[in-house]
Amino acid sequence: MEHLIDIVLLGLLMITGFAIVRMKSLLAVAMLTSIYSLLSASLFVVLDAVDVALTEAAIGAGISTILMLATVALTRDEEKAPRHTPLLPLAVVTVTGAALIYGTLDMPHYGDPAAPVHQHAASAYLHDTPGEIGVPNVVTSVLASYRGYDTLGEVTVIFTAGAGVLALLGYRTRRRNIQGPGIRKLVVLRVIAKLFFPLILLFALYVLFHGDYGPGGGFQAGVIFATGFILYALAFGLGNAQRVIHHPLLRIMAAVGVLIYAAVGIEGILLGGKFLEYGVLADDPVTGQHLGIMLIELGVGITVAAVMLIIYYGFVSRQD
Amino acid sequence: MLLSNLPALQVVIPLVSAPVCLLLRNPRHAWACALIISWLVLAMALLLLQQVYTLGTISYAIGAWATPWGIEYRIDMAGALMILIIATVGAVTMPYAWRNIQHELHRKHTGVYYTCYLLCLTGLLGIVVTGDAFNLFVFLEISSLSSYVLISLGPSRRALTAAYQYLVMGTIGATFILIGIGLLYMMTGTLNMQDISQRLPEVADTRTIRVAFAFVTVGVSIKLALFPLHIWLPNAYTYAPSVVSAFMAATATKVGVYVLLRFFFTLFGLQFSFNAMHVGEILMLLAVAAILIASLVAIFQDNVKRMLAYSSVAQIGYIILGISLATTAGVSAGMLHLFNHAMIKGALFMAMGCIFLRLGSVEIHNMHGLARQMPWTMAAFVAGGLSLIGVPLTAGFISKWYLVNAALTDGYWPLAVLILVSSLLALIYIWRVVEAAYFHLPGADMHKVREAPASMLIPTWLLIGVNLYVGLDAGLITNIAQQGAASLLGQALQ
Amino acid sequence: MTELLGHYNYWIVIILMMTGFYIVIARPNLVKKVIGLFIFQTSVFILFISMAKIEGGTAPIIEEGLSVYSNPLPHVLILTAIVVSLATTALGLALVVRIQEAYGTSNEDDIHVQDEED
Amino acid sequence: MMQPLLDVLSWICLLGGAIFLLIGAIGVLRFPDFYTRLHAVSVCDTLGAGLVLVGLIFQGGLSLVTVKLLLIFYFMIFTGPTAVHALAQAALQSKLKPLVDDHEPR
Amino acid sequence: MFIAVSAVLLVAIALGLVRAFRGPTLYDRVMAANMIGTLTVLMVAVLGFMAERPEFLDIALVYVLISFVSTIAVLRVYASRVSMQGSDRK
Repeated sequence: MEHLIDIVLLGLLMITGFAIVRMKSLLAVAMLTSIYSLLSASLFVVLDAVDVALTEAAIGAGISTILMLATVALTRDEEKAPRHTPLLPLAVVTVTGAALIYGTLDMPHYGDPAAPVHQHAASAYLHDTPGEIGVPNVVTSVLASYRGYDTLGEVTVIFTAGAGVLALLGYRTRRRNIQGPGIRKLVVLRVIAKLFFPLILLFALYVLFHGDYGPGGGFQAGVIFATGFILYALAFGLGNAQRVIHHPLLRIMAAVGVLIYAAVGIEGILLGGKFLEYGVLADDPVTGQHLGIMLIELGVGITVAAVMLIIYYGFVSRQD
Repeated sequence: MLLSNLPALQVVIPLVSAPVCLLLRNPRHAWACALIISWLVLAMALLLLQQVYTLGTISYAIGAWATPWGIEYRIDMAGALMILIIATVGAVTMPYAWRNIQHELHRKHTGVYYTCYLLCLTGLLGIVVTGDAFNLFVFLEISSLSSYVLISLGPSRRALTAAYQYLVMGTIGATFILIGIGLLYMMTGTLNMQDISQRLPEVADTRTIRVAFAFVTVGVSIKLALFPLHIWLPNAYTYAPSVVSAFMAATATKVGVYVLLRFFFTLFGLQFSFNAMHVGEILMLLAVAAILIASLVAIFQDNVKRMLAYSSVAQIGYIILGISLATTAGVSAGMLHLFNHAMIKGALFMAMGCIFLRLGSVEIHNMHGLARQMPWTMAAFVAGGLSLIGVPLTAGFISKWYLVNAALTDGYWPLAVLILVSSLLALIYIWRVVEAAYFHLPGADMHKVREAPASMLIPTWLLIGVNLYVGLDAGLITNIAQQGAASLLGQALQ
Repeated sequence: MTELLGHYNYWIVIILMMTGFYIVIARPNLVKKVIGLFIFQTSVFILFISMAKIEGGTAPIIEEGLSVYSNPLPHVLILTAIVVSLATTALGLALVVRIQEAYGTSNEDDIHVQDEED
Repeated sequence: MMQPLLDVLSWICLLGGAIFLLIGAIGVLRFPDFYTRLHAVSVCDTLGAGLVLVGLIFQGGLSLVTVKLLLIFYFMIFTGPTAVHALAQAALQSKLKPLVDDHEPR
Repeated sequence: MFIAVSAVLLVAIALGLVRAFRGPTLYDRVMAANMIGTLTVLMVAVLGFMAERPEFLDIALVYVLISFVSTIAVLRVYASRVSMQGSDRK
């Protein structure tokens, strides 16, 4: 039965993709991109990829759309027509597409259990996780422990993006609260923001520490935490938000998150194990795994939240 | 305890130092921290080389998980050579960077520059050391992202468009690599390179693996600027700050070549990639095209940094030519040229940085009579140029000699002729610069130009010294290159 | 019928990939190129995740009653790749903002014209 | 005895919610002007969502699932109308005039 | 039973998409995006019940927050642009 939903969602995605190609107005394209990533997030839910759906929605529909719109707000809205007819790109695209379709002919069928993907490493992860790591959410155990080094690389990628945006856009602190003319009429938004702000932060912490048992983890929590502050900045103006979390603190938080992660790894070495070995952190290996996973999720959450806010401040503070 | 964990520390130390550099407010402290870390990385690289030299291939399981489940670091002689190149160039360009950054970068960028530089160093080291396909993609992204930022810090506004163009092409390349790795994982079920190479023969003739091979080759070719896909390189190296051009020219494309070697020989295996897919002939054709066309274009450039960028594309053509022969002699000649070219191009770009500092421009028509004012810098440029051409007693000659030797043993005598002819092309464009600097009457305000500061001259001459040393006694490096080639091909021949 | 259904998922994903790839190559507007990159990468993620699905399997969170789970490894890879795509998009858009301020336009053809002038 | 009654109640709520959402979606398409469409979305969506969530609560019974559903319901009740309010205010602020009489379609 | 509800939700999402394509002004598209966000929340919740996996409700909760904040963000970012351009046109 899920095939039907799966096929319909893919159809909708395809229509949205074609619409994005044809649309001239960049604001429309940005909104369609937000819908595109929301649809792909719900497709991930249908395909049982729970953590990925959470991350795709938080990052795709949330942060990326805001960044795209902040950029389009600075540039001309209308997209000029390309000067030369797009024959060469069409040729390149059809050749690449044909190569890929040619490649799918020998692929295992969609969803059949006999595919090599499910035989080798995956069954070991599913079988060993309860014993060795004792965390129900196998994705978190693979993300944080079996392939924990990938996640360290990932945190470094996020840190690089933060440092890059810091280098490119820097930051301008807004002393005065110069808002649009409609400042008086924001009362409704402010009341709701004041009501929801603590709830969102609390929910971010829940997602952070619930990552072992359900969908969640460092990244999703970091993005939700940053979304909470973005809501605060929207309702009460960027100046107040920068007073609540000012920029030097963000730089420190971004750096401290990566250092926490690396420190857990080096701690493994100092206690005589290998790099990123959590078993030696505590006397009992499984508790060591829990401790290790908890600490690195915290480090990841801090860095991601700080970098999201650095990027948001960088883009929005350039507007006026 | 330190020695046993050396492979991991080699990447983790610069990775940890990058956030520390961001925390240091004062740019001078950040520079000092980056300097210490670069020299520490060089020391560790030498230690690692010695370990690999004695113990053979080192395997280090991260997190103490067995190989197919956890991520494994696997360093053989080829990897150790690459770490040596990256660490040497990094350690040499760091003292050079202080004055150059002060001069070319905007005041507020000097603090963040060192963080991005250390991240690029981490990414490059991470690519070379890892034995896991997806981990290679992650560190490839780290080094690419930080190099986009480094390029965009250039003095002129065109650095931004150059960085943007490199970002778009680099991301397409990285996504192609991701598609290739995904298809490989779909057919073999693991991500560890050794595991994939063992599981590949059963599924080798399926169409999916051929498409995965094609996508990975195209993706990596974009990263190493192989001829038709090199469009991003000239702008990137011309408008980037000089120290970034020097560091990138000497390491970024070289790591791309290493990734190509790793995929061809370790992952897909010699039989599949060269006999079944005939990639050798395609690469040879592209290499010949790269050498000829890039050298010709370099001759007509007025901006010397752009000329050196096109000459880099030509030199990569030489390296790929060596690899396309798929024999131990050919691959070791390619790796030898990889090392020599890294040293030569690093020195040449640093010399241009000194000229840009004093003259404010790198155009040939502004450099008339420069030799009298900046004798040491121009002497370094000439020495580097000679090595680029392949004059005896320089490193360039050694690697060209082995390339010609490898081509002749395989019976490709036209390739040997091509290598000699293209050296003449290199002579022409180097001569244009030398002629302008030495044999033209100095321009109006040339007398005000002073010699470059010692902090920039010594690193340039250090690299030239390495060049000349390899030219005289090539024993050590050729030995390492041959062992590297043997370990790469050795894995393939098993 | 199962032949078509078996590969239907992958073919649609490939069409999505090519849509994103086309936008990056054909459109001269810099923001549109970054959006094209974002769509190209998102559709690669859908390829990875549809590879991990098992018929009748559920999300890889272990519970007593359930035995067949879909493969967790592509999910981990995609969590990393989503973060990489966000970092690339953020940097691309930051560059577009700086280019817009330096050149006054975000259209590639106009930028080439300005470059030829000086 | 309670179970079939709960099932019937939840199906009624679910179907009712679904129908309201469908009406809202059709309204969005057919109405001539932005503000009328906005009216259709806000009213039908909030009610439809409420009914669907109540239907799910009946299915969920007294458990953590119901708590989560109530939390979603609580969030939706507040954020739905606020978003629509902000939307209408932004539209008015950018001088998007509502269609007063219907002889000149927008 | 859940299949019928999710089918109706899919139809509603499709109609919302049509409005997102056709919508003349930006505000129509923002409204369509907001509507699709709400419908996705409900579909995720219904799918959670169809697959007997209550973990899906965490995702639904995050979707509510994300769609709300991104709608508000779009309006505030666009509003400052209108005021900026308003000053240019004068």
